[in-house]
Amino acid sequence: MSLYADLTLRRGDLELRAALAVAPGEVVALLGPNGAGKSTALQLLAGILPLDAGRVELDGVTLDDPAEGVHVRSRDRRVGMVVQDYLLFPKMSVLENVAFGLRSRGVPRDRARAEASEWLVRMGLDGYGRRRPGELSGGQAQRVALARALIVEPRLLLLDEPLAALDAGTRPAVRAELRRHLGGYDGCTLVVTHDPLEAMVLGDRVVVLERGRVVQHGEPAEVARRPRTDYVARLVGLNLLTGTASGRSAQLPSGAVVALAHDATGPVHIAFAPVAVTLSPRRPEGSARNAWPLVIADLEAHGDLVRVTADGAVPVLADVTPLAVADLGLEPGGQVWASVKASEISVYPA
Amino acid sequence: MSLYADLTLRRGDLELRAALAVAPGEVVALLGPNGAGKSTALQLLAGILPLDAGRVELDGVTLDDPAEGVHVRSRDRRVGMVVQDYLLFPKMSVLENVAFGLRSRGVPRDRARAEASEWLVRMGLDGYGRRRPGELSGGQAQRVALARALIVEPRLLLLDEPLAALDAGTRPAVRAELRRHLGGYDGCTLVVTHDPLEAMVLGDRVVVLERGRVVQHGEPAEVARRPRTDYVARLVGLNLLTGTASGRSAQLPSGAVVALAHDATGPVHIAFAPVAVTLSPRRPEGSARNAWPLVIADLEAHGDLVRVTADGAVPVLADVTPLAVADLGLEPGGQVWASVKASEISVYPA
Amino acid sequence: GGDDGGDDTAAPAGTATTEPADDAPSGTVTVLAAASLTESFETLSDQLADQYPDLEIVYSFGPSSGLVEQVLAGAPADVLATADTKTMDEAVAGGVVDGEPSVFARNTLALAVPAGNPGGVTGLADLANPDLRIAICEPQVPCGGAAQRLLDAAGVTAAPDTLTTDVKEAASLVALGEADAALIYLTDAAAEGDAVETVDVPESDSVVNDYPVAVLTDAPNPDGAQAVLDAITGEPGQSILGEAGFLSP
Amino acid sequence: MSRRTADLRVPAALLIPAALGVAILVLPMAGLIVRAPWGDLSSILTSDEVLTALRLSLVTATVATGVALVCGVPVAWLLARTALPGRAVLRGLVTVPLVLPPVVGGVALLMVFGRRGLVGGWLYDTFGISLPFTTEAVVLAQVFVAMPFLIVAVEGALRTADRRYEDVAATLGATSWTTFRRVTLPAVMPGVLAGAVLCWARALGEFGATVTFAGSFPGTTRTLPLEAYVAINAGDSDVAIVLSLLMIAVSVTILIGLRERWIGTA
Amino acid sequence: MSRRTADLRVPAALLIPAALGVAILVLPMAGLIVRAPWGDLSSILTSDEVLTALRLSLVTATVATGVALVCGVPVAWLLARTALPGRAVLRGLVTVPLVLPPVVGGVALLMVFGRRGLVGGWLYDTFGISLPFTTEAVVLAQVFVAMPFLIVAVEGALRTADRRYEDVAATLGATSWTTFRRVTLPAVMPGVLAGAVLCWARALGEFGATVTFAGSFPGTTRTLPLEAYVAINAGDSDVAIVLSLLMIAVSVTILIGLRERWIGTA
Ligand SMILES: Nc1ncnc2c1ncn2[C@@H]1O[C@H](COP(=O)(O)OP(=O)(O)OP(=O)(O)O)[C@@H](O)[C@H]1O
Ligand SMILES: Nc1ncnc2c1ncn2[C@@H]1O[C@H](COP(=O)(O)OP(=O)(O)OP(=O)(O)O)[C@@H](O)[C@H]1O
Ligand code: MOO
Ligand SMILES: [Mg+2]
Ligand SMILES: [Mg+2]
Repeated sequence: MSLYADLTLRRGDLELRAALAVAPGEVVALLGPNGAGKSTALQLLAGILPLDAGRVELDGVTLDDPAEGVHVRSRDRRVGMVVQDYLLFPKMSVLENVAFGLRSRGVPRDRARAEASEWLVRMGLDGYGRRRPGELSGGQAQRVALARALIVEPRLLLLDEPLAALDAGTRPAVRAELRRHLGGYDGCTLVVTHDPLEAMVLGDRVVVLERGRVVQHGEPAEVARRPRTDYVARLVGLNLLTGTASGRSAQLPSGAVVALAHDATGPVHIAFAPVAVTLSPRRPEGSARNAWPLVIADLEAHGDLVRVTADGAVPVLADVTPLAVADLGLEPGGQVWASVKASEISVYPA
Repeated sequence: MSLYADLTLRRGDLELRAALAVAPGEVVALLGPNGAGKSTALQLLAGILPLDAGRVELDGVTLDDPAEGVHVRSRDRRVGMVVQDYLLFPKMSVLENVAFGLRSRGVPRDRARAEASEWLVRMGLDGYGRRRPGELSGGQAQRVALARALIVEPRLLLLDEPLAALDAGTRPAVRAELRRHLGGYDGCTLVVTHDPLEAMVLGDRVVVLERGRVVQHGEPAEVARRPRTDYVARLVGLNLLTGTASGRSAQLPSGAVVALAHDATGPVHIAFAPVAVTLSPRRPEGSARNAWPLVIADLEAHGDLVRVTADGAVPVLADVTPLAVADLGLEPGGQVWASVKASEISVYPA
Repeated sequence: GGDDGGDDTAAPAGTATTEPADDAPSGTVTVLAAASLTESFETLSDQLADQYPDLEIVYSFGPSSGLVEQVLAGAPADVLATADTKTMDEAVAGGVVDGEPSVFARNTLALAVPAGNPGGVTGLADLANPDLRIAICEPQVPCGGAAQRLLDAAGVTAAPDTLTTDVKEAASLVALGEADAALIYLTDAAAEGDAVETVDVPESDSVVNDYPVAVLTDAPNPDGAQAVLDAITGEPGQSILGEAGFLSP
Repeated sequence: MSRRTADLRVPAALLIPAALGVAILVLPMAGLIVRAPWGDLSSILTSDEVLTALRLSLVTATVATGVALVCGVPVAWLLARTALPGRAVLRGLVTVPLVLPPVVGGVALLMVFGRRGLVGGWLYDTFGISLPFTTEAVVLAQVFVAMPFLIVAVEGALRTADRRYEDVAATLGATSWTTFRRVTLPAVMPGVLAGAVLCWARALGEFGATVTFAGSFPGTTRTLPLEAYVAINAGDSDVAIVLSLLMIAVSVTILIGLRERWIGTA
Repeated sequence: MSRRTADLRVPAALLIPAALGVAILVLPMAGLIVRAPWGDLSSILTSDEVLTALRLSLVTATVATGVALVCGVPVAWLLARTALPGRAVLRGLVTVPLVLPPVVGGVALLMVFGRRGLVGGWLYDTFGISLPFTTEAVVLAQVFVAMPFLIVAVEGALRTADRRYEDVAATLGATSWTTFRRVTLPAVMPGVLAGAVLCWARALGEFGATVTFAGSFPGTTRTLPLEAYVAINAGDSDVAIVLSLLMIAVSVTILIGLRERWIGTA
């Protein structure tokens, strides 16, 4: 493990207590709702904020250890940071921006500029050196910010919502480009985002932070398939229930019982996709062993389907066709039965 | 038609020239990229900015007509406005915020407050009257802002990105609620957004603004199915080509020819979904009559599929399974043939 | 009574606060006086307090020429006492003086040095020494005019470092030790006490300033003004001024 | 504020001139403290003249601040919110007293409000009112000198306040007066308070314009700064020092009270 | 700025007091203009005394502004960027001269830098240097009075500047001095310029501290405001008016030059 960090900090209403580890060449996506402490964690790693307690170690070198009185200053850490709005120095040219890190480390002006020029070429920005940051597009600015961070050969690259400032149109292209650049980088990378797609696309691994704690981590697909919190479930568009399993069924706190396809014991998460839910006007008589009476709370267009929000002992989201809405006469306040085949349900320990 | 507006304004680098019409009870979604002039259009309708030329008419009353020297002031128009961050007056209580419009129109304090209380009840905010705006959640703040705008019985409701300030988690719920409230409102409503889903969910009709001009308008599904500009196509996730049709084929500016399922003549748009594209290592021999050799520019995870960006005479986006990626050995820079069945292609006049 | 000026904006400083008795003057009398009269006049009002219990004397001291400017601009004062006749003549010419001004005192200059005479000043000739810090009054104010005449009489071209707008400024510079020497009135040198010593200047008797005093045309309290003027020109004024080092007129 | 900066080391290239700057500004006050006659302090502070001057200073500075609030806030609003032609010139003009020598200001006041002045002459001839050398003149001089501080602070606050709240109020039918009173003013209140405090402190310290326009009469126009000046010239440096310290104490207390609500951030 | 407000009607409740406020501030200047001896203008303006005073004023104000820039910008940085204990007190102290009567400031300067002062005594005994009555004393008095204007403007600019640029510079290995010089300073340059202009204008108008601490001698210490004061006391009101107008002209030109870059917005 090349970055190992155990971060403890109390700031305002935030109580951060999170451990992070990133291997060389690995990209970890840090996902979480507003105010979870993502940016704070990055500021701690960059040395901009001091830790209350814990430890930060990069490539075997201790950067922070309040107990031992160790605090390596930002400028002596080998970290690079790129933030949402890139923060290119507005009064410097693009070339000067990229050369800034080398100049700050005492590299002579000409050599720093030559090296910065090379980086601009590498980033596909040949000829942009003389522009001011204000004259760049979002994607170009991002590449300049990356070049500025990477030129000092950081061992740890910190990206704080690097795409949030871009509009929906240019975002996919810039995201693809960022992924390409990160692919060629052999240091540790942490990308903060609250966009699940971004986390999936950019991250080799995902860490989910909520209210200062790591609530879930793992491979992107794994996290998407087996959400452990309502926040993650909402993000990936799954129904998530929590209950206590025993054999082929699980009991929810509301008392409702969910039939399972496989044996399970103890506290479990139960997840299923909205498309796996079938709605019917009466108790279904088919093979679906899970059927619950519910009240429709809301209907909303969702791509080609209609997403139905229904409340009851087992609140569910269901995606059905507009035809089904008309056939069943679904409307808010109406009664409906929802059924899910046990085989469509994924169960995993809570 | 209850709102009729022909807006002409030059402001900074924006040249706005757009006509809008909204029927009573109708919700029109104004969609467009950053800087298209959406907020400007709303400010013109609200009377906050004066028109350079054109006309605004609401329920048969002329609100603006620079040629005739007519300009009804904001406060004398019957418009309500709700913006992205709601702008609830921070030093007033929720009740005072809602009562503000009535008080401004000279309604006695007690009656204004009583009516405001009723509105709070109607909005499901009974008991929240004494709170300060800072103590509300996003959804609650939105409802207060709506109540504040609706209490003065506006004939025209202007919503400027009413959901943009909410995080991904709470957004769907607040959106659903907004739709419900708009359903019961019989004035004209304009909702600005640059989120396509929002436009589809909230709008009875969609108007797309780009660089100050209306580039497309129609029913949400129609706009989604038949995009007329790259911006709209990207938004709804379709491939969009423009060419000149003659009989069952169309020629693109690049010289490439696209086979069509039906006869067409003259300038046309050609749209097809990324899932309709099949990739193969060699020229396909099947029934697909459209096959083009391309170079892969990018691969990106896209839900359960992988989105392939390929360049050539006919640049396309294709969605394929991860299995296909492995089988075909797709990688950036590699050569590939893309094919689309003519029946999957939708053609409509440009 | 400190008048708040709110009830009679034309003459706030001179408003009578009690009904005048048949003979004794009462109310407030505002006196504009040359800075060099500060100590003497304050002693005078202390002594008059017994004689006229209902009379309050309020002073505004400053450079004579500045005081005349104030009167011309409408300052609501009763009595004007300047440090030379030239400045008083301007007031007369401006038509603000009631009757003929009368000279009530005369003053001579002294060469003042800080205690211990750190500059080693021995006579007027030292005022030409550019290495010494020297303060002299502005030529337009009475003490400056007097200083100029004295220097001319002695044939000395002074090298002053600062020209003060009134004599008290020069005196306090010497008292603070910031000036090595200054030409100020003998009375001011005496008033500074131990902080200031004087160096004998034989020529000093040749230059004498006459101090005129007059009641003002617009005096809000003419009776009080006349009483104060009488006290200045007669007793106890003359003995107080004499003690302070002024010469009789 | 609550942000903690990890890297607290200050570069010498900044620290040395900063120390020099602080020394120039703070040493003179230290000098006064060292030289102060601590033994006689209370007797000087409770002497009649000082108490009279203190009372006069407090009253006039407070009235002047009131006038400045009533007149200055609307001026700031005019500068920040309307599209007056010649607004830049007006801004320049109303802030001239910030940089004008107060003595010159006093002369200018005499020219206009003096008994022979443009406005004062008319007042005198018509109503027999003469402003100079009255307590009202002290207030006027203080308003002239101190109101620009308030205007600058309030205009700054108005410029940083979010105008969209005012647009919303307009769509809700509010007149511009209602909008000002119920929306704008509450939003810029911190700036108004900061400006009022500065204005008050500046009025309290006003000397040059007062002495020229209002003269120096005990009880009527001789405020604390004038009393201090008299004491200096009378060679009463003890009294002068005590009075100076009194004014510094009041000013520092007030400026520190302003804390982060300072003009700069307003 | 380029925003056009549709509703330009100004409520009378604001307009009337605003007009009164503008009148109080602007009329005195108008009075000077009306009373000015336009016929003798050029002869007065080109007289030796006036030219000497003008030259001295321009030189000292410019040097004082230079000193204030070198010392004041670091002080502002210290106040805005470091977590100094007692920062609020320091801010209060360094801004006291804004509200302190300048005459009192002059006395305080004498107490410290005078020949018998705390620092001045040592300077005199050791090096034979005596500050009062020299042109250097004029500069020192001007720095004392005018530097706080610069500090306030620059601190305001620093507080509104985005500190994250500095964080980025730190992660790139820049020392705090490099960060200050290459990132912070260019970002707050408009604020620094605005502050310098204000400081210059205030130094140009400085009177009280100068006359008390530096005295008044033609060519050495008698700046334009002192010349004006002498003219007032000598009853030379024509000269006084011309000098006042000269100072107002310079100040207004400069303040209008500041335009929208005014302290309030910095
Ligand atoms: N300077 C500060 N002082 C006190 N509290 C702060 C400060 N900065 C942030 N916080 C608190 O820390 C919490 C976490 O902030 P942080 O910026 O790390 O969140 P985040 O996860 O990056 O959120 P977002 O997605 O909105 O960027 C917030 O709730 C905020 O209240
Ligand atoms: N006050 C102004 N002065 C000059 N130009 C302006 C002003 N406000 C906006 N503009 C210009 O008008 C254009 C349209 O702005 P507008 O706010 O209407 O866009 P929008 O469609 O609402 O964009 P967004 O999605 O970012 O909110 C922008 O490109 C901007 O440059
Ligand atoms: O009028 Mo004076 O007493 O010479 O300064
Ligand atoms: Mg963040
Ligand atoms: Mg907008």
